[in-house]
Amino acid sequence: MPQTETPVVLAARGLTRQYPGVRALDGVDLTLRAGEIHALLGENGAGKSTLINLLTGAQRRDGGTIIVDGMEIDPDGPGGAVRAGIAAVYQEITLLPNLSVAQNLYLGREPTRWGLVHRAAMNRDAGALLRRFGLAIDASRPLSDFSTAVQQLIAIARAVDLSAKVLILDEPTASLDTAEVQALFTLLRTLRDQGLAIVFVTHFLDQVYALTDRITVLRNGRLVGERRTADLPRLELVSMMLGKAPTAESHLARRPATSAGTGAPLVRAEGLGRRRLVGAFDADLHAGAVLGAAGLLGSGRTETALLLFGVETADQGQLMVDGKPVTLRSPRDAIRLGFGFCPEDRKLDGIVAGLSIRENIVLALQAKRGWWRRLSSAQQHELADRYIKLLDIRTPDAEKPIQLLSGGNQQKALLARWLATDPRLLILDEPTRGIDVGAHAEIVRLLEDLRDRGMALYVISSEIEEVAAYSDRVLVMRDRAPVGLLEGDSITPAAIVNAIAAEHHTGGAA
Amino acid sequence: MMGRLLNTRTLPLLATVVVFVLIYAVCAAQYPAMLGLRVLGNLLTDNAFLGILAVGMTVVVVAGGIDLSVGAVMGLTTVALARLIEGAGLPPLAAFALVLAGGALFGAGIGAAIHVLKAPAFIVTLTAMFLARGCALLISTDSIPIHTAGYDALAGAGLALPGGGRLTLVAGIMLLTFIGGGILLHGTRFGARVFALGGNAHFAQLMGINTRSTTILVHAFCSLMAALAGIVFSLYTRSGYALTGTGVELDAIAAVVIGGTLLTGGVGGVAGSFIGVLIQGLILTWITFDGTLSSWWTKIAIGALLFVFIAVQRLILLASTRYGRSGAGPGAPTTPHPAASTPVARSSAPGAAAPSAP
Amino acid sequence: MNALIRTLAPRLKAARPQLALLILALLVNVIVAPGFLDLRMQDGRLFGGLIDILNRGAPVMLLAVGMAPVIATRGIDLSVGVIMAISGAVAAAAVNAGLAWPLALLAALATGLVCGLWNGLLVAVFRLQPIVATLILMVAGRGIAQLVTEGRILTFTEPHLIAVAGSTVAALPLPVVLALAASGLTGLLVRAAALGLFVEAVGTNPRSSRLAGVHTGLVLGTVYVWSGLMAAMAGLIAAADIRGADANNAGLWLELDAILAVVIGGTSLYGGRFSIGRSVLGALVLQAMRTAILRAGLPPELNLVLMALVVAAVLTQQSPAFRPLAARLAARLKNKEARA
Amino acid sequence: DSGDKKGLTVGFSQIGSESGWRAAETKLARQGAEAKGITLKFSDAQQRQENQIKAVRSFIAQGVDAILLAPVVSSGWDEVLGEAKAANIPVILLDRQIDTPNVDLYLTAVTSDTIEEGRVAGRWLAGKVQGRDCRIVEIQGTVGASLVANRKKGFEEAIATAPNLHLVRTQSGEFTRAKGKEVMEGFLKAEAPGSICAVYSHNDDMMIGAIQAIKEAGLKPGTDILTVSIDGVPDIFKAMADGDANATVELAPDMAPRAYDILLAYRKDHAPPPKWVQTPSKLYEPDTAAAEYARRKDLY
Ligand SMILES: Nc1ncnc2c1ncn2[C@@H]1O[C@H](COP(=O)(O)OP(=O)(O)OP(=O)(O)O)[C@@H](O)[C@H]1O
Ligand SMILES: Nc1ncnc2c1ncn2[C@@H]1O[C@H](COP(=O)(O)OP(=O)(O)OP(=O)(O)O)[C@@H](O)[C@H]1O
Ligand SMILES: [Mg+2]
Ligand SMILES: [Mg+2]
Repeated sequence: MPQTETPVVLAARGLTRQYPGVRALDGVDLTLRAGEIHALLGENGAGKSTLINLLTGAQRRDGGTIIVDGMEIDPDGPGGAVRAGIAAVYQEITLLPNLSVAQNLYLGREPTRWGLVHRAAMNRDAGALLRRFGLAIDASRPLSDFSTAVQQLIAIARAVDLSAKVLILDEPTASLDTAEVQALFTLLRTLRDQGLAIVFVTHFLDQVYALTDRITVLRNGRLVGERRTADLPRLELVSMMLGKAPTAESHLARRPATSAGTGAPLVRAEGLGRRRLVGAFDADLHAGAVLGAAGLLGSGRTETALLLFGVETADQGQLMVDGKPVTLRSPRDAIRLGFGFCPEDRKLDGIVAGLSIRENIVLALQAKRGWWRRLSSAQQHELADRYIKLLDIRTPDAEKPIQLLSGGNQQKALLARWLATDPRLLILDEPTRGIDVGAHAEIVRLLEDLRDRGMALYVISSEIEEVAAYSDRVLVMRDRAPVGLLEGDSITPAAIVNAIAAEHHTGGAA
Repeated sequence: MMGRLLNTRTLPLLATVVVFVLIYAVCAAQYPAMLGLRVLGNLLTDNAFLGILAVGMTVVVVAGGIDLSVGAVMGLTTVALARLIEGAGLPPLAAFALVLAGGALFGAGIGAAIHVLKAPAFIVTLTAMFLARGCALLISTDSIPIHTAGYDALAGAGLALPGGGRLTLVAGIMLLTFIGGGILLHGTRFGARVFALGGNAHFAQLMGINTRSTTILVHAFCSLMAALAGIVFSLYTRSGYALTGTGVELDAIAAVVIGGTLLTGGVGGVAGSFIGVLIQGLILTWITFDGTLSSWWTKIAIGALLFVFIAVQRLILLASTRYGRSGAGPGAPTTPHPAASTPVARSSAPGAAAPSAP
Repeated sequence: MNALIRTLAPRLKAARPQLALLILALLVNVIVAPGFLDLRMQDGRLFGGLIDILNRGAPVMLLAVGMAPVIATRGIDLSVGVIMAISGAVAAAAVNAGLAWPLALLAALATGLVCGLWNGLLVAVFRLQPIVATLILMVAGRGIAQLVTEGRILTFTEPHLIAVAGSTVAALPLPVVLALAASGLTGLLVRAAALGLFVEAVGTNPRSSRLAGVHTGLVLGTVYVWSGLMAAMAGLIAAADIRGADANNAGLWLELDAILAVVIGGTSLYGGRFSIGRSVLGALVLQAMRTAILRAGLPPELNLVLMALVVAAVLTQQSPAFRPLAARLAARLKNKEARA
Repeated sequence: DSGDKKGLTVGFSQIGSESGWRAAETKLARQGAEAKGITLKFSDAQQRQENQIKAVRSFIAQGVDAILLAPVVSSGWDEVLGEAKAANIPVILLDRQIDTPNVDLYLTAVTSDTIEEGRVAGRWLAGKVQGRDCRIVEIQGTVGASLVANRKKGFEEAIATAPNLHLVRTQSGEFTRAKGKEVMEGFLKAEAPGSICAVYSHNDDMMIGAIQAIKEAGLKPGTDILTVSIDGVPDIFKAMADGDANATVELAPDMAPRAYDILLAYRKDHAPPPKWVQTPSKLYEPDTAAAEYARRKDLY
């Protein structure tokens, strides 16, 4: 950690951005010094992403100045920012799925030979660049062939390669697993030592303390303060973010259901599977109990959810609901049985951007009721308002288009969509991804509450401590096949990690 | 090897080629005269203007747009040329330069309007179609023959093929345009920008692409091609007529789509469009060779054959994508699957990937 | 009554741009043909320029009513023009073959339904891109219509069929009443039932909608069938209007008018939000401008250029870029005035 | 070449099927071919010159014995007709002339005189109104279509001789009934009530639409407003018989049968026919309308 103050690379003063009905950013300052990793923290909707968008010129600012190396800049778009030495990885992956990995990495600055793009050189360079991130992939393949995690790494690689002075990462670790996070950190430290200024947004406080040198905290679009990480105790940081002292009790104390898992299961999967998608797995889902799913990225957890919800049709095994065999051919079949599913990709599979929060919340319920039994406007408003309040969705009103909410609040609205259908089984894929500390605890409490009210829950999460905390059973997946089932007191983070790592040769040679 | 050949990008193209060859074989079996180089030469010459339009259209469609004005711009070009050469006495080459520049400018205007007004390309280019056609009619409502000696020489130029066929200058221009278009789209930085724009304009912008200049250039290129098609058409008919190319934009779009380029943008290429043009020409040739179809059955047959092509193509694609989950067909709405099922080599060993409890 | 005002007021407010355009277009008409606004009652039917626009605009109004939901699902229906031709031809052929008129009308509507079903099948089940799917019918359909009429104009004298365009209800020409009733019915179907929400959801994010339990295929199919039905009705009106089925020209290029009307009505071609009422207004705007051009007494060579300029002006007025620009211009003008 | 009439193959490149008149021309071409034992290869160009060129080229490739061409535009045929000539295939133009410096490219043209059609209509009107002042409105065909300029020109020539005839308004009805009706509605609204004395329409279909518009405006077509149009389709004879229309100038649709005769004669004695075989542009009035209607209604 640098002892003396290094020179200021970027100084933003009084940045302001007004959206209709929301002042997303209100006179915020940010100072970045050479060779530091600077954490930008705040609750969902605090304005972190907005600040980043203003720095890169992805959005117009309504006020304020940005000074880079003593010169005021006015980026007219991300292209201008890159020329000024600023590169960013945005919160949602903003790469182009139709291009190859290499094309994504070198878009706009492809190596050329005789005026034409030199593909071979580009692919070679791309391969070399990606190897620094621990990715040994064929860079000439289309980006869409790769998982979210890999895409996230590619986006980071691109930004790192582009950034001359400032590198901005908006929740880069949200979809990475621990090993990948470690690799990324090592790289970021190297870059810092080379003098780069790095902005790092995350909701994982552990990562803040493991990596960053300095912290800027935002709340409700205003600057709360800037501190050195070393001088700021965790509790104080959290209260800066929340604007009040956090409740003492940690939300991650293990609190499984008291009488869970006894009696006949609501839903039972017996050897359910689909060729080339996921190997046969068993799962019992009991009313009032949580089944957790753990595993590395790409271990096939999402696929189990797809089969349970009828998004993909199983070609082996049997699904039993209430003891009766059923076949799910589409999500509608599953919904009819009282299932609900919050998918992991909010933007692509979750929200219906362009429609209001209200419409997004009532969509599943209305679809369940059919075309003719329309929920009246009054009913819709009542529902929306109830869940906005219940889940503390931060929005001026229910009529705001959902895509204008911050990521965490979108997640809550999706949860509301399913709660409104009053499901018997709720499947949640990464429900806490990209959610701030406060909301994280709220969501976990909410899940426990739902469970206690007798709902069956199937929760897929990459946060092992979290899974360990509230699950009554944990299904461990690896290489698209189940490798273990933990029950009762045997559920501890360490046990889950062991199950994931142990005897990797048995996990199936998929 | 097979896997590399049959990836999601080459597959639609391959399916198109297969369908083309199949249908050609069926035609030739029925009418052996269709096999000769003469018919093949005619196919190239008669569809030269459509091919050139299809090159421009491919670029626009790959960029996520559409251009309904190309037929009208082509018509406008032919009349303008006739007026410039016959009326103003300009040498043909000077007139060509003038209309090409005019075409590019017109397209740049379309692109600028799309960008500035944030209006859909469909509507802006529809307006441009009215405008171009209207201007052409204002220049002349009659068809104007061009009899300048040099023009006849240009129009008549060509290589004799064995069997009475000819590879004409206009066919040559079309082939060169396809090659040039292919290089532009698949080999240059500009081409990469076009694909980026079509993939997702907003993301492209966030990645530092100047969407304004790209939109303008793309439409300038398309209208430039329309003007070139106009030149070719005027060489082909040695005349200028305001209503030339009515409805041709739909043929060009159909050719592009049959060729596997997605109207949603970001996926495609000119090679497929070339086959698409040939397929359309083949349909018409077959119908004339048959010669028994009434006016109405002609239309029904064209529609039905279009359907058969697309259906067969989709079946081929469906059959082959059974062995891999990804891949949208031609004419299929894109619903990219985020998690395709290709296994990926990771450099970190599985043991090392095991997370240590934080 | 109050409830009516409460539901109508926000809609009227949302339709301000379209209303402004319509008023402008009507003004042009008044300038071109003084006495345009005169209304007179004769034999229990209203006559006047406004009625003409409603009457002539009825087919495109109907097409726009069908097209708006299609476009809202991120689709497009290029075949409505030929569906008009086919249904008109079927009706004419049916009465000329001696079929009772109600059966002929039903046959025509059923034709539209079948055409819509075909389109819906290609889009929803076969998963073709809507432009291509409907292009197939657009190409082949005119041939089908001509097959029915053998390329002639099938003139008919069946009074009930003629009455579809020639009779009067509540002092208004029947086409106007039909178009308004169809828009009302569609509006009701879309807003009072849940179809509107589903259409908009499918149009913005089909994947999320499917995961939320929306039957996306059924929604897609329905909008194309509805569009076909509306087109069939428009086709009946067009045929009745000239007392003959003109398979060659009925509905020619009207699909473009319908699309334009929907776009003027503020529906994005990229799917999502749509409004039946504003699409109908869009159709009227188009018809009013067309009428003005036809009646201006300018040489017909100018028609296309005028149309282009008018649409360009409309697009500019509707563009989001225009509002701040207009505001800035106004401010600058004011500044200049102040300085002078 | 073989002189036998049996087994003669003729290619016919038709413009399209945009009107009833053209459907009749096609129908007569087919009937005539059948009657004379000719194999007819028919190709519909859907209003596109390039399709016609393609068709002619395909005909050449198939080695037909002769080609009938109804050209959609007047210019642009030199190249492809040159190819036909090189292949020794005679070409007969139907219905429209072409613009070429080299008339050897085709055998003959069987067409009417489209300027004359306009003149006949104009002369009839001048005679009908005598010295009375008459404000005329014109419904013209599709802007840019090759007939339009000529039919307009001929008509204007004819009425120029009569100072009492004024052409006050002209608008395009695009050759269709529906547009003809809409345009006439506009004329009736835009002109002072009762001030229009006659309508001239470039085809009968538009006139039939216009007649309906006149009726719906509460006027009596044929009496309050005189009508004259061109083509001679059955429905206009019916209208004349009903007293709703005054005159039509016939454009005979039997061009192809005439061409067959010329062709067969030419193949027999190799004497080149005249370059232009003009079909008559006969004017019909209500007196013969009922009979003419009966004669024609199955022809179309
Ligand atoms: N385009 C927009 N239009 C209107 N409001 C917006 C827009 N973008 C963001 N907002 C609002 O601005 C506020 C700040 O959002 P921002 O995305 O910056 O939050 P964040 O701190 O990044 O949150 P998260 O941690 O959830 O990503 C939120 O209230 C959000 O609803
Ligand atoms: N580390 C990786 N590198 C490359 N590709 C991967 C990696 N991990 C997973 N994939 C691919 O990504 C896709 C997505 O994985 P999948 O959604 O099945 O996993 P998951 O267990 O649900 O993971 P997640 O934690 O992302 O929800 C799979 O097709 C897999 O092949
Ligand atoms: Mg954010
Ligand atoms: Mg997953």
